[in-house]
Amino acid sequence: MLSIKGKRGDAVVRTITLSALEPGRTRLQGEVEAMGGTNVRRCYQCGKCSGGCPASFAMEAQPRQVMRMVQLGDREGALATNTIWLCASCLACTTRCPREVEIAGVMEALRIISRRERRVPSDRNVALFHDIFVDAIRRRGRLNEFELAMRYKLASRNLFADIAQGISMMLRGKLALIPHKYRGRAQVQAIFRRIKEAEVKRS
Amino acid sequence: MKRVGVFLCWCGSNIAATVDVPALAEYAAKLPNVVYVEQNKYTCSEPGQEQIRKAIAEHRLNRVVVAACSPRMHETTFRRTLASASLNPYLLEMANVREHCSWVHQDRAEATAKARALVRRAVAKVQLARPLFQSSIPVNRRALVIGGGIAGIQAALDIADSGHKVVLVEREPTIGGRMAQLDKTFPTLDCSSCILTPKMVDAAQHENIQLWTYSEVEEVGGYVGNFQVKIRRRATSINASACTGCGACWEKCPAKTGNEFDLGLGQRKAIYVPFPQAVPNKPVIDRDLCIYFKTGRCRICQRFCTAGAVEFEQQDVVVEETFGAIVAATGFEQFDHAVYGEYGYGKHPDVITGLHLERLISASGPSDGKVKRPSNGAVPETVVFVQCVGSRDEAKGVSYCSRACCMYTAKHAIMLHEKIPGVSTFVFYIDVRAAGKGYEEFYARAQELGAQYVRGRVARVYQRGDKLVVMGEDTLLGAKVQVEADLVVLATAMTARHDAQSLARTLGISYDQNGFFTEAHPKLRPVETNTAGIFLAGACQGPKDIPDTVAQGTAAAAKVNNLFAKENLLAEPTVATVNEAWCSGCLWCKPTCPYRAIDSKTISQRQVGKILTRQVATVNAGLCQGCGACTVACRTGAMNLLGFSNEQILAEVDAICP
Amino acid sequence: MSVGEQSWKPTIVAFCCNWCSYAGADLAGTSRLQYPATVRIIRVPCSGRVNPQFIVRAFQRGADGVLVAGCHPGDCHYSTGNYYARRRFLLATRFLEYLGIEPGRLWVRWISGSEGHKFATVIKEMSAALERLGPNVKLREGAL
Amino acid sequence: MKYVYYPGCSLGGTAREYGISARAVNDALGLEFQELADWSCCGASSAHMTNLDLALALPVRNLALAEAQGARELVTACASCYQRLAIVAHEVNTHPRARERANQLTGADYKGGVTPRHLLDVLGKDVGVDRVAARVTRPLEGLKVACYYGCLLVRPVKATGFDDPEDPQTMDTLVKAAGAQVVTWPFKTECCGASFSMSRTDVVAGMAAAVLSEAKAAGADCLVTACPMCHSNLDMRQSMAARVARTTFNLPIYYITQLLGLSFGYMPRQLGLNSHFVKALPLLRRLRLV
Repeated sequence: MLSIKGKRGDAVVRTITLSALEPGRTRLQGEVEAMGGTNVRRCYQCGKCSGGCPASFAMEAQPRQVMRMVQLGDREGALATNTIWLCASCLACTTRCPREVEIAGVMEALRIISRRERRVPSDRNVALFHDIFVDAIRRRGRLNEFELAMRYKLASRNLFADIAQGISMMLRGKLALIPHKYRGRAQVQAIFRRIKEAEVKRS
Repeated sequence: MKRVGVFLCWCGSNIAATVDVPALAEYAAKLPNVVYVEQNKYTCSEPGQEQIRKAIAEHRLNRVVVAACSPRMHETTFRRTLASASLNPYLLEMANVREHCSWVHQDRAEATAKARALVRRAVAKVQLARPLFQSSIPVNRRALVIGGGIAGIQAALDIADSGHKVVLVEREPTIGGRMAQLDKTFPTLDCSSCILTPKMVDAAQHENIQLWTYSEVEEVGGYVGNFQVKIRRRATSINASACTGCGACWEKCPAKTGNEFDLGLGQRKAIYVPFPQAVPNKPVIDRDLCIYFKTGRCRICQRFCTAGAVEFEQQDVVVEETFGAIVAATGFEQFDHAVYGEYGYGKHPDVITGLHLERLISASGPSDGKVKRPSNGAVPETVVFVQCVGSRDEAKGVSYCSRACCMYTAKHAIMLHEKIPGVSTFVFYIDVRAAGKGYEEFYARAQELGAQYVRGRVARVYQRGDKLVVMGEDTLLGAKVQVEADLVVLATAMTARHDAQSLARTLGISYDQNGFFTEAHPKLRPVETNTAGIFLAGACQGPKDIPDTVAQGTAAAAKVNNLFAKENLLAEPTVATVNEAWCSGCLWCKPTCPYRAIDSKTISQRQVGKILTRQVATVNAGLCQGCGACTVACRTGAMNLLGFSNEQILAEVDAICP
Repeated sequence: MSVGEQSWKPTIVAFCCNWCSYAGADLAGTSRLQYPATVRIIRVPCSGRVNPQFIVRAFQRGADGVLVAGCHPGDCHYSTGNYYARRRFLLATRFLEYLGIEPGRLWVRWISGSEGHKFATVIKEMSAALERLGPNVKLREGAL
Repeated sequence: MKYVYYPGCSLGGTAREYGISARAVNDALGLEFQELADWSCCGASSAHMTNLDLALALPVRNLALAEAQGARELVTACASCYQRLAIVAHEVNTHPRARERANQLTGADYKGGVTPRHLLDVLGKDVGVDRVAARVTRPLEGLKVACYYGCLLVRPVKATGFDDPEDPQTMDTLVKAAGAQVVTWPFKTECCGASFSMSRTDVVAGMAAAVLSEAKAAGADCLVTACPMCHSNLDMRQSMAARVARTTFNLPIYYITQLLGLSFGYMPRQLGLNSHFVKALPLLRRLRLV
């Protein structure tokens, strides 16, 4: 009665020289903990997170395995899996973890580290979508879903997928065509500016 | 003339790595009255102790300071060393430079400076030490065992066999405890009742054992050798000597409820014996359920009792007894898995615990030994065992491992494969812990019989149609797996009794953060408590299986027998003492004493030729436990505590302040 | 160490009951929990043994803080000692205030034998609090 | 009862019918929602995927606006906005340093006194099931509903906490008050993958299929939700999910406010019931509820 759902991606089989990784509490762990506020060392690999993960069927590595990579300081491994991008942040794992590790928080931290290091995201579409989403907020202060959808489709060169849904949404009055214009916009843009300045200062 | 010897221990590198011991030695040599300083790799070792003895003789030392580990660890050791060198053992003072210094600080300079202060303190205190002598108190050679499970039964039998009287108190109507609920026992698959029931009968029939079931300890006073204990003997409503145990009463009784012994899987009446092999095999009336006690009408049981043994008018009786020693053997409770929403909050009837399965497998259980799904009575084809439910879960359960679950699950799997041909079993585990004689082999046998072990903690259990879906990760495959099961058995954690803390307070013993009673030393004094004369056996001290429980029961009995081997006990001499010349006789000290050790007496004094009589306080050294509360209540400073005198503590304060 | 030095660190005199808090400090040791080397422990059988006189003496001799640590209420090895202690130190704090000692210099804490962590935390917190308060000069002999 | 209300970006767009029906239900129950003036996007879905500062600052700007208006609570109907606001509020309300940082970034002076709340919580606790039941004029008899809370409403527990993370009940009691029958099913809080609705349709199809299959297996003939993300995902992607699962679902997805509105006697058009991908009306007609 054992059924394995889904298929794992083409995970690259590697031999990891553990002694070449950082000993003890690694730098990667430190970075992740600083962002996710959680102690990855505490994970004892029980797999409760992955057993209940609704997206794990599409992941190259189970969330538990990503925790292991962080524990070992395997930076390349952790940042290369599509797992960190396919985490939907539904927090089922975090809520159930018997060691109170914030697994979803770790995924979030790894995504941000990947961005900071300007790596090519292991799932380009997910990353692209978030970029465009955030840029759309920067432009208008509020999100125009129609604009988001169109820009995403242009950028992902996938203009014709979902075209039927798009049209029928418009017909149902669900895609507002007129972008919002209001005072908050300037303030939101100021927020983006301050964050940019802080980043420049940091680097 | 005070001649102080200072012995500095390196404790291998435990102290020496952080504290500069040679520099400390140089410093100690300059302290007042210090005539001899020596360093040792291990002062507590036999050569180390020999050095002390030698130095005492050669340098005519009359005070000794050992700077080493905690006095809680080795004060007794070094006191004995002094005694063997014919020096009064209370002329010793320890400086705790390990637990309180080298292990908790890293900076060598800071740690060494602190060690200097600690040695200075010890030297200052020891100057004012006086020789003290132990007094003796008589021992009442009668033991109280609280809890009639296998631990308590074993302890009671072993004490009784040595010729001492024992009272075995059990809260339930029968002795037998958890073990009586089990079907078979790992790793030999002995039938639990077959090995337990004879012991229960032995305990009941032993000439030295009084069995008080349906009874609870309410108050404990006194001290080792002389505990005064109040025990409530609840009204059973049955005249035990008249009752023949024929069973006519419980057959006719119209009031029913779920049988606690079968964890609600079967039923019992208001007048009942918990299970057929109960000891004593006499019923009790559950007054909360009994129709007569609720409405004043019924009395059917009384009508059918030919022996006339039913006595509705019985009352609880509180008796006060004296004991020389107490064994606590109150056992454990099962963790309530209703906290796990992901496992259905305890609402699915086919999600049961290991103990439920024991009752289902047991030939004397509610299903006559046939394993059936509680929901529909069908024989399960696929069974999933979930390990670590509550155990090893800091978020929703307890942090510790419950120790017995891996093995009883292997037992369950083996038994299911024997009972149900073609059954599939899956055991979801995090780690299999099979450290015990014959345990690993037993686990291998379960696998050989077909139990499929899946490494991963179960994430979810939910109902889909008639089946239970169990979801988890096979962490060895790195893949999410699911099983459609008929029955899910949870290995729930063993937890302390919900009221263990209140019993601990009654007994005056300590308990850990999980509510388990604390042993005096985790390795070297495993069945003693920090309260002299009170011992521990079984799962009230921490989760354990039957072999360990029985071993502890026997060990606790050995400790009691040890105590009872003496007619008198030597009492600690660090007790309160009164300076009669200063005492004004106000007796403010008296009410502060928790042991009623202080009284007043009249003394005669010759003053300016006249004889004057006046009242002063006096301390019973046998009763005094040396807490010192009276010393602070004393306004004239007449009350003092030997070994912790006002002068000594002030000297310590002076010595450690900058 | 004189007050002006940058490296000034407070001195804490801790009265720990033998059964709970002293054992808690031992557990901090066996667990290798690090805390500032500011504390020096005096072992007493019970927090009820601690005479306010001892505390005043410590402040006179230049201690910057005094900690009295005993078993949790209800857990006293001698059943009632820590209740006496609790009542007594409420009064003592007021008396010390009268003498000009900041109430923040006397801490009373309940630390059990299983709370090594708590012991370490209390010492860390107390050291930090005393560093903010600065050295005790009020009662110190010579300062009077 | 008066509340300051944060609409969020979806309720004027893809979740238009949620906005409309919520207004209708509020009117019927005497709830006054005053729109937070000058609100901006909370960054939900994406800000916390790209930049922690951004994830902090965007919600705080809105919390600060609410606080400046004297509000102690900020109500939203969107589960996604609710979760972002709740997480950030929990952080900045309890950690002064995070608050300081957020104020620096937003230029606001937020003091930490606003608690975000979800409409469902307001309906369940402040209004109460009894008052909802009293307003029902057309009980939804015969409708078998799987209440789908999704992952955003009840997690993380420390920030949300108005209902149970594994088996929440608020929506169930409201749906029962409206006269419908709720089914017991296990995937109340299982994620449907809405955040990948555009970027990874294959993943979304699998996740949505799991949720829809369990609802169907439990005997539901529709799902009800309080989340625009879940709604658009389960509604718009249902045909694709059905293809992946090699089955047909035909499970209309309603907003809780649509069902309540219907039971209060509103017309389908007033509740936007005509604008669903999976036709919402045939089932209701069959049961003679419209």
